[in-house]
Order: sequence, then C-alpha cells, then structure tokens
Amino acid sequence: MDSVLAWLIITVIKILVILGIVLGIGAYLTLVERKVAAHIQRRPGPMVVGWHGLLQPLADGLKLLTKEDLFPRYGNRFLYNLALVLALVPATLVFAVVPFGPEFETFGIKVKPILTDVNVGLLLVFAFGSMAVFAIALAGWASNSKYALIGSMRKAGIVVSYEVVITFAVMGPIILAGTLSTYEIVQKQIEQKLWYIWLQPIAFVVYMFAVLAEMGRVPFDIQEAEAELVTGFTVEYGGMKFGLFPLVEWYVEGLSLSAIAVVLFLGGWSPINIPFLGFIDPLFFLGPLSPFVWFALKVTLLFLFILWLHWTLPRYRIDQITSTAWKVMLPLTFVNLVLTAVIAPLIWR
Amino acid sequence: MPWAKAEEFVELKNRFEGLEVEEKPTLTALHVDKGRLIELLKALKEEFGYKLFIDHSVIDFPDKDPRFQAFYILYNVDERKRVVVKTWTRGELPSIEKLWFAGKWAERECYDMFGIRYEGHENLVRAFMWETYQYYPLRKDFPLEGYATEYLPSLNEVLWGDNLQGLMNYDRMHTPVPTLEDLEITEKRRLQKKAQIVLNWGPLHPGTHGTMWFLFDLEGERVVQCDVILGQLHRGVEKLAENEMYNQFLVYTDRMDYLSALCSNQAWVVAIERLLDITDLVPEKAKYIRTMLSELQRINSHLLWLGTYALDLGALTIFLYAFKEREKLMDIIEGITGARLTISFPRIGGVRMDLPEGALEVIKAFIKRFPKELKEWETILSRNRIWLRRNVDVGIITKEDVYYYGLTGPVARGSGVPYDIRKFEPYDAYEWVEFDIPVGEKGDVYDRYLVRLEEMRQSIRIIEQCVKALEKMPKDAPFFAESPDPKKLKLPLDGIGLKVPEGEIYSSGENPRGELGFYVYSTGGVKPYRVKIRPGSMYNLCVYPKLMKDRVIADAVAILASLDPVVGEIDR
Amino acid sequence: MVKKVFEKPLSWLERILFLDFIRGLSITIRHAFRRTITTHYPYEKLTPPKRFRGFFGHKVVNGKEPQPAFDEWVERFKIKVEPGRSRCVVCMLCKRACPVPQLFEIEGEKLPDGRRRVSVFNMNMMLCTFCGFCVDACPVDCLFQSDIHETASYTRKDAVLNLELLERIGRDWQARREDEPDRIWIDDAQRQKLWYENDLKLPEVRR
Amino acid sequence: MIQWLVFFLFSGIAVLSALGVVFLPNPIYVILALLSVLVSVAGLFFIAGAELVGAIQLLIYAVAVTVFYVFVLTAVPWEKAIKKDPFYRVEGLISFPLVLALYVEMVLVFLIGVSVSPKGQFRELITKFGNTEVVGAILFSKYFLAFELVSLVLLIGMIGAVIIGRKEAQTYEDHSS
Repeated sequence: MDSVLAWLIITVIKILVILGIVLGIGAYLTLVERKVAAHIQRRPGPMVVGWHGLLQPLADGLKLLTKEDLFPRYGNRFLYNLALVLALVPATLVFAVVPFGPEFETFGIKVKPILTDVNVGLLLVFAFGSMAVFAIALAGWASNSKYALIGSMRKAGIVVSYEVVITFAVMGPIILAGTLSTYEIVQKQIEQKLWYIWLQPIAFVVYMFAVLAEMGRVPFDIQEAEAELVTGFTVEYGGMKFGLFPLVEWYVEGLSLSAIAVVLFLGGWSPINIPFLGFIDPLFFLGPLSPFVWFALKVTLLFLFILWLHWTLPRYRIDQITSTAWKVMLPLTFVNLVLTAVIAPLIWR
Repeated sequence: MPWAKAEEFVELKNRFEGLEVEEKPTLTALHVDKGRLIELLKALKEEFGYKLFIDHSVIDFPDKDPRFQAFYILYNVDERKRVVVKTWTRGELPSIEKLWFAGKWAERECYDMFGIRYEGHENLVRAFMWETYQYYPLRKDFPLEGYATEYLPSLNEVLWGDNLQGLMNYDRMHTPVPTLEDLEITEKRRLQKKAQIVLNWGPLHPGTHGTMWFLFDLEGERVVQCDVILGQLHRGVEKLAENEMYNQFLVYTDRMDYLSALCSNQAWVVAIERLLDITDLVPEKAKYIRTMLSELQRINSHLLWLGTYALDLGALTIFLYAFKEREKLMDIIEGITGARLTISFPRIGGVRMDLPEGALEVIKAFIKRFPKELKEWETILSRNRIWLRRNVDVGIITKEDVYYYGLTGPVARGSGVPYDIRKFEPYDAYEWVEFDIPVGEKGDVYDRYLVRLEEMRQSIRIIEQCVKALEKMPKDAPFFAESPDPKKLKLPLDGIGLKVPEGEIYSSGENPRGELGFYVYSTGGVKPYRVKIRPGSMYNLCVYPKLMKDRVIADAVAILASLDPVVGEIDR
Repeated sequence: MVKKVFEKPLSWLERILFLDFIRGLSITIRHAFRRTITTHYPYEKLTPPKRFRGFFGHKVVNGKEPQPAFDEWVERFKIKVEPGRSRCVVCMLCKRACPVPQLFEIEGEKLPDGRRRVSVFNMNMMLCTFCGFCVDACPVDCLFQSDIHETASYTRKDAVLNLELLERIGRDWQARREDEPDRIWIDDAQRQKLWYENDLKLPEVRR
Repeated sequence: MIQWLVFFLFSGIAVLSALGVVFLPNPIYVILALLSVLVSVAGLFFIAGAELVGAIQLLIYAVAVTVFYVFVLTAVPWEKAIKKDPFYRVEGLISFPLVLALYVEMVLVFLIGVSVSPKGQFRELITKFGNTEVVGAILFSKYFLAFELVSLVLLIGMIGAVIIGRKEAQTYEDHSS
C-alpha cells in the first residue's frame, strides 16, 4: 500500500516540477526572444520594466489579462474557448515523456526524472503533437471570419503534412536505438558512446525543418504572414486568449520539440561526444548535477538556434511549404531509412 | 529637351488633312480633330515608334465653345523623342484603352475630374471619388473650397462642448463625405464577382503600405481577377495648383511622393526653370547641390522600399538594417535642409541656403561605408534559396507590357527597357556626372529587386562625383540665380512675385518610383492655369491586376512591393 | 552606359550544405555582438541641428539686428523699438509669402505718440506646412524657426502660437543657440551612437 | 483498486460520449463527442497494459482520422445545406434488418475469437520484453501474410484517393514548382 502511495506522491511532485518549469520558462522565453531579436537588429530590446526588462513577461501577462475579451457575433462560443484548451493541454502533455536526467537516489528511493517511462514514449509525443491541429481548425471556424478560416486552413494543412514528415524522420534513431521509450534511447546512446546525429545528419536536418513548420517559425511562418492575412486564425481572439496561442505554439511546443530533438539526436543528458570513442565532460565539477545542466544547455542552445533562424530568413509561400513537405522531405526520410537499415547492424554488434 | 521636330510629320500631314503641327522650344503638339484621333494615335504607335504612353488629361476652357482640350503625351524610347497630340471636345472622347491600358486609368481620372464620357471604355467608373459623388471637382466652375452642404460640427464641440470661436472657428458646414452605402456601391460597381469569394484587401491593411483598396476575386487561394479602388488619400493637389503661386506650389510637390520629396521638388523647379528658359542662369553650385541631395533622397527612398519589401516576405532584420542606414541619411538631409520628410529646399533659380560646415565630410563618411552595408544585406538575401523561390519568375512584365501599361522607372528598367530621364533628358548636373543605368532582362520581381539595389550603387557614384566637384568650388560661390534685370524677371527666394509668361511645357524628373512629369499650361500671371501631374506609381500600379491573374494571394505582397507604389503620388 | 543586372544561381553544393543560410546567419550573429545604435527616446534625446525647421519664434531687439535693413524698415513703418520685445515691423510680408495665409493673424496698434507696434501675432500651427517661406520673406530677421519639435497638444487652442509665446521662444533661442556656428549638427555622444561605425571626425570649428 | 476506479471512469466517459455522438444536433459537437470516445477507449487500452495499441489508437484514430472529419466540417458550409424533412422514415425501415444482421455477426465473431485466442501464453513474454516487441514478433511471424495484404489494400486506396483528389491542371503561367 505504501509503495503505491509513495509512487503517487513522487508523481505529483514530478507533475508540479514539470508544470512549473514549462509554464514558468515559457513566459520568460518571450523575454529571451525579444532580447535576442533586438540584439540581432542592433537595438537593446525591453529595458524599462525591471533591470534589462526582466519583469517584462509579468507586464505582458498583466496587460493581456486586463485586455477586453471580444467575441465575434455569429461565432460558436463553446468551440471558441475549447480550441484554447485543445491547444494548451496536448502541448504540455508532451513533457510527460521527456527524460530530464539519469536515475538518482534521494531519501532511499530510486527516482527516474521522467514522468512516465512508457515504452511507447515517442508515439505518444506525435499523438499529442498533432492534437494541435484540432485547436487550429476549430479556432479558425469558431471565429466566423474569412481571414480566420483561410488562416486556419493553411496552418492546419502545414501541421498535418509535417506531422507525417516528423514521424518518418524519427524512424532513423528508433531503428538504431531499437526501442521507443525515450529513457532507453538515451541509455542506448550512452552505451554505444555515440550520438545519433553523427549517423543521421539527414534525419536531423529534416527533423529541424519539421520542428520549424510545426511551431510556425520562419521560414514556415505562414500563420502570421501579416502581410496577407492579419494574424491567421487568432485574428478574432483578444486579451490573454490571443496571448496564449503564440505562447503555446512558439514556446511550449518549441521547448518540447527541441527537448525531443536533444533526446533523439544529441544524446539526452550525456556530455560532449566523440563518435565511437567516448565522452568528455567539461562540467565534471558539478558532479551528479552535470547531466541535468547538460540537458538544459543543449535544449536552450537548440531553441536559440531556432530564434536565430527566425530573425534572419524570409518566409516560404504556402504552396511551396506543403510541396517541399511531400516532394522533398518525405523522400529524404525514406532514403535515410534505407541507409540506416544498412549501417544499423554495425551498431548492434 | 528632345521634342519631335516638325518635319518628321510631313508624311502624316498629307495622310490626315486637318492635322497641323505646332513646334515650340518647350513643346511639339499635333492638333487633330476628334474623329481622326484614334487613327492618328494608332499610326504614331505602330509606324512612328511612339510606343510608350506617358499621360493623358484635359484642360477646361469654360468660355470657349468646344470646352475641353484633351492632350495625349507619347514617347519614342528608341529615338528619344516626345510628342503631344491635342484635340478639342465638348465632353465625348473615343477610348484609347485598346492602344494603351494605362489610358484606361487616365480616362477614369478624366471622367472623375471633368466628366468626360469615353465610348468603348470597358468599365468607366470614378478613379478617386466615390460613385455617388455628383460634382466634377477639377472643372473651373467648381469653387476651390467645394460646396459645403453637410452639417458636420467638430467632435470637440459636440462631445465636450468646447466653444471653438476665434482663430479656430471651423465652420460647421462641410463638403459631402462618403457614407458606408456609398463605399458599398463603389465596390459593387468596380468588380463583377465571378469566382467563390471576394476578399477585400485594404483600404487599411498592413500589407498594402498605404490606403489602396484591392478587391481579389478568389477561387480557393488562386486570384481569378483583381481590381483596385483608389482615392482614400486624394487631396486635389491639381486643383490647389491652380490657386497657388508658382513658387508656393513647391510645398505640395513634396507631399505627393512623400518618400522622395527632394526629387519631386527638383522636378517641379526644373519644369518652371525650363518654362522661364533660365536654366543657364542657375549657378553651377546650386545644380550640384540639388543633384547630390536628390540622389541621397533616392537612396533614402530605395532603403524604405527594401525594408518594407523584406518585412513583407518575412526577413524582419533587413527592415531594421535598412532603417539604420536610412536614419543616417535622414540626419544628413536634416542637417543640410532642416527638415526630414517634407523638405522644400530647392527654389526656382537655385537652393534656399548654402551647404553648412561639415556637410561634405559627413556625406563622404556615409558613402565610404554604405556599399559595405549593401554587400552584407545582399549576402543575406540575394542568393538565399527562399528569397529566390519567392521572387524568381513571379510577376513577369515583358517589354511590350512596359509600353502597353506606360511603365517607367525601375519597373520598366527591370524588364530591359533602359528608360531613364536622367540620361534621356539630363537636367541639373546629370549631364556632368557619368553613371550607368541598371537593366534587368526577365522582368520578374527578382530583376526589379536587383535593379533597385544597383541603382543605389550608381547613386553612390553620382554623389561621389558631386562631392568632388563641390569641394573644388570656392566657399562663397553663388547658390541662387541673379536675374539680369529684376524689374522684368523677379526671382525671389521666398514664395511671392514670380511672373511666368504665356506658354505650356511638359517636363519630367526621374523619381525613385518612376517618371514624375509636370504638364504646366500658363496664361501669364502669377498662378498656373492648369497643372497635370504625371504620377509614376499610378501607371506602375495599373499593371498589378494583370500580374495578379492566376497567382496565389501570398504573391500579391511580393508583386505589390516590387511595384513600390506610394499612395500620396497615386491619389494626388 | 547600360549595365545588365545578374546574380549567379545557387550551385548544387550550396543547396546541399545550406551555404546560403550559413552566410546569412553569420552576418546576423556578427551584428548581434555589436553595439546597439538606438537612442532611448524619453531618457536620451538628440539635439537637432541649428537649421532645424521646428516651431516659430520672434527674435527680440538686442542690438544684433541686420543693421541697414532694420533701421530702414523701422523708419518706413514708424515702429516703436523696445529692447527685449519682438523686432516685428508689421510689414505682412510673411503672410503674403505663406502658401496657407489663413494661419497668420497680424494686427498693429497705433500708440499715442504716433508710432505703431505689433499687438496681435497669432500663428495657427495646425495649418502650417513648416516650409520656411515666411522666414525667408522676413526683411528684419525677426521670424525664425527654432529647434522645438515636441509640439503635441491636447486642444486646438494650444496649437496657436501667440505673440508672447513667440517672444519667449525667441529669447530662449537667442540665449541658447544664437552664436553657434552653422554646422551640420552638434557632434555629441547621442550622434556618435549611430555614427561611430562610420568613424566620422567633423573638422574643428574655425571661430 | 485504482485500476477498477479508473476503468469505470473511462468506460463511463466512452459510453456517454457515444450517446452524444448519436443524439447531438450540431455536427461539430458530434465530431468532438466521437473524439472523446476514441480518447477514452485509448485510455482503456492503457489500463489494460496494452500501451502500444493504446498509443496507436490515439495516434491513428483520435488524431489522424477525426482531424479530416473536422476539416470537412469547417471547410464545407453545412449550415446552408438544405434540410428536407428531419427523419428519413423510409430509409430507416429498410436499413433495420441490415443493422440487426451486422449486430449478430459481431457477437459471433467475438465468441469464436475468445475461444480460439491464446490464453495467457504470452503473459510472461510481455513482462520480460514489453509488449511492443511481442506485438512486433507475432505480427511479423504468424500474421505476416495478412500484414502484407492489408498494406497492399491501403496502397490501392491511397492511389485512388490521389486520382480523385487531383485538381485540374495548374493554370499558373510560369508553372513555378
């Protein structure tokens, strides 16, 4: 009886930690983005609220909360609000299968820093990832405006086509690791002393492009191509609801998909890897904490790379985006699958 | 001023018996009667090579029997000659839409302003006013301040009860204002719906960079047909011109194309100097200063185009980089002229003030670093595969289209037509500086982008030569013309006193957006009788519906940005 | 004379290794580590150049008038000259030179000793185009344009410059910037924030 | 004990939303009810320990299939579709025997299936390997032929869909890719 109780308490603690991390960092990522974008464009970014703009997310949050909440006249109110829930919940659920670090020992209980070590972790990631399509389609339809409908059709089209691409791109590392559970994938990479990015460069590039499309970042930034449609399907939302969609899409999903990328390709919490030889760990002085720091470091670096891309490249046209998904990315992943099938036995020996 | 000579039209004279040719130093005109007008225009276009349509409008003589004198200005790009065809009419004219599509928009404007009916016009609607407007504003019998028929008290009075007596006593009666129903009728008359959905893109839309109202007939994402409603920024500049003195109208020229104020001022000033025939009186230093400043203004305007163009296609950082350089240019212009946007620095006969100390050093410092910045942006954009995918083979304008749609400026040069007024009819110091004209070959959006970037580099070359020449001149060289005897020809620095003799002229300057031409008809006195302004970006915009056929909405932004229209110049 | 514009297409090697993206990204990262160029407006302000065409002002009689012209016009219009008050000779030249004459409202008043003085000089700044024709037309260099550009106001009445306000601007301008040399701008730290990368050294002012 | 509790919860939601599917007037609410049925069925799979089938159920049904229903409903203006009379009496009568036959067949298949299906031989295998490997092993050994045939049927279905869905030729004048 007490093991179930202990298990329950640990899970509740894990849930609280993960929710705290996700939503807390999510808000502060808006500040990181505005600072990075500002310095790329030779301007200082938010400086007024708090020292160097540290309180800016709170200010934004307060402003959005106090904004008036409009509702289009003939829209469908229940779906209008349901779309929000359907956007936020799956995006945060993805963190349930993300392993933050190795197993560790506290107060005599062995704790795995992963919410649920389901051995179909990766499948769940894509199931939750594509639940976002519901939110987009319903948001567009429920706000009863031409712009919102066209915007939601476009965005949903992209997310569906890149859902397929991302699933196939991830096949490579799964074959190498031999399991679907995210925790074991990282274990395997540490055992084989090999990050999967060295063997799967094509898969990594395709995965990154699919992440950009899934998040709606440039060059697949069709959602708020403000030049044509005002802000895509969120045009009829106001106040915090309008603020929530980019928070979900850009920051929560951004974090989760780059965390999965780190798990699959950059060896989770393992330090820097030289293929087949082993690991060098410049942060060894941190001791048991270093894996967690390594994981956080890699996720932030990947996220900053996405920001860097977002503020440099122009944006594709909608039909070019979907045609690259089906005509370029998908064949690339098939080629990659064939290659992995050839070199995989070399790794399993 | 290469106008066509009289003897070239001898062969035409015997073919059209009523034709007589009038050749003046400022203008060569062919007078023909209304019946044979279309044949003459067709002959000029096919046989004599006057393919490029420049402008068409009407002059109103209320006391004469055939009341309106219509004029058509054509240009022969190969032999660089210009001719004006004139005819008299009471209110009916044959439409020249089949010969030049640009004529369609010019005729809409004449119908709107003068009430001239055109038979054979495909969809004769008002160009700027709303459909249910009853008057014809540019006619001489329409008062300058309009008929104040509507009671419209100012909101301060109605809501807060301010009493607006005294200097600010705005009269409560107001000229008619369009209601929503009027705009509804305008929209219905403008475009017959053929496909699924009519998407209203404008009049206030972040993508249009100005109050242009686009109607897209959409079939899914594909545009079946498209048309534009203009007039949101129509301030009746031509009506004002008829009531302002020659020098004072300078202030309105920099409100038209508000991004290249100095180039428009220079074009107006050169037009009046040519009409007065005092171009050689203007001192050399003034000419160099005016040329250098208008080239700085050209780079300034191209930077804004580049910034908003990259912004529309998603490259947000280029917007900030372009505006960083633009800020430097604004500082230079502000230091020399005192104003950043509405600069009325040139005067008829020279410039307002000499260059301040340190101006040439600052310009040299700017020129030294600007090509490096341009190179950096090109590495980000020009060979970026996304930029190429969005721009290559999009919105292709062929050479024939340039003539058919009356396109000028970078839009024409992008398709391979080397039409540049600074080379064909050099004014001010353009004949003393040497520079190249960038020309594209395919005529798609990418070529126009490259042409404008190359034009910025050529402007840098011009400014370099101007700075070198200005440095050699003595400090106290004159910057304003001394008229030989002030009694006969008074050339004041301020706005009053300039008397212009009888005559008419068409002279144009090369604005960053195309040819800005002034057709000035003066009957002596201090105020012009009629000023027709040839807007570069209006005729560049009339090719937009043709480019948008069968394209995706996302291209609408790229093609519009490549035409670079400015609403102030279109609506005048 | 005619220059063909051309850009060579992407080679397949560049397509495979994303070289065009890498080159673009390297430029943005270089810009990220350079100094920021913006002035933080309400806290740091740029000083406009001397020739700036901002709000108008009346220069005050302080002995530095353009001598031959000032005495001539005072005699012709029999104006009472008071040191510390506006130099205006009520000649209406500025109103005639202005493209929008309705913005001027000028009246002179006859004093008991027979001389005249400017009593009302209102300028409705909502109609003004700031073109500076009136400044050129003023024969006694009384009307001028100061460097005040923060001119927003809540009511239409505040947008009207009356004589007393014009004189106050004039006195402040004559005290502050009258004897500055006619330079393109004042080379202070705020200007250098934008111009430091052009390593610009304005020549020393020859007093 | 918790498993029973959660089991009743999920099955309760499933039954309720299934009823919702049938009785809700607004088609969008019908689709959402269907979605909640599928998600709760996936929950049932998870409780039963069959994680792979639960995850696949979520991935395929709850997301891929229902999304396209939502697409159709949001794109097609069904509010304006003309509604003749609310109840199709004639069709209802004819289809009743068919539904009955279908129901009987389902019961038969269920009974035979239970009697024939393996009784717990794989239990210790599942604990050792985890059911993904086990399902994979069975699928690619015992039922390999069925697996290949089904993939063929799917392929033909996809090709048919592409042919029907293809729009008339592009009419861009420059045929950019």
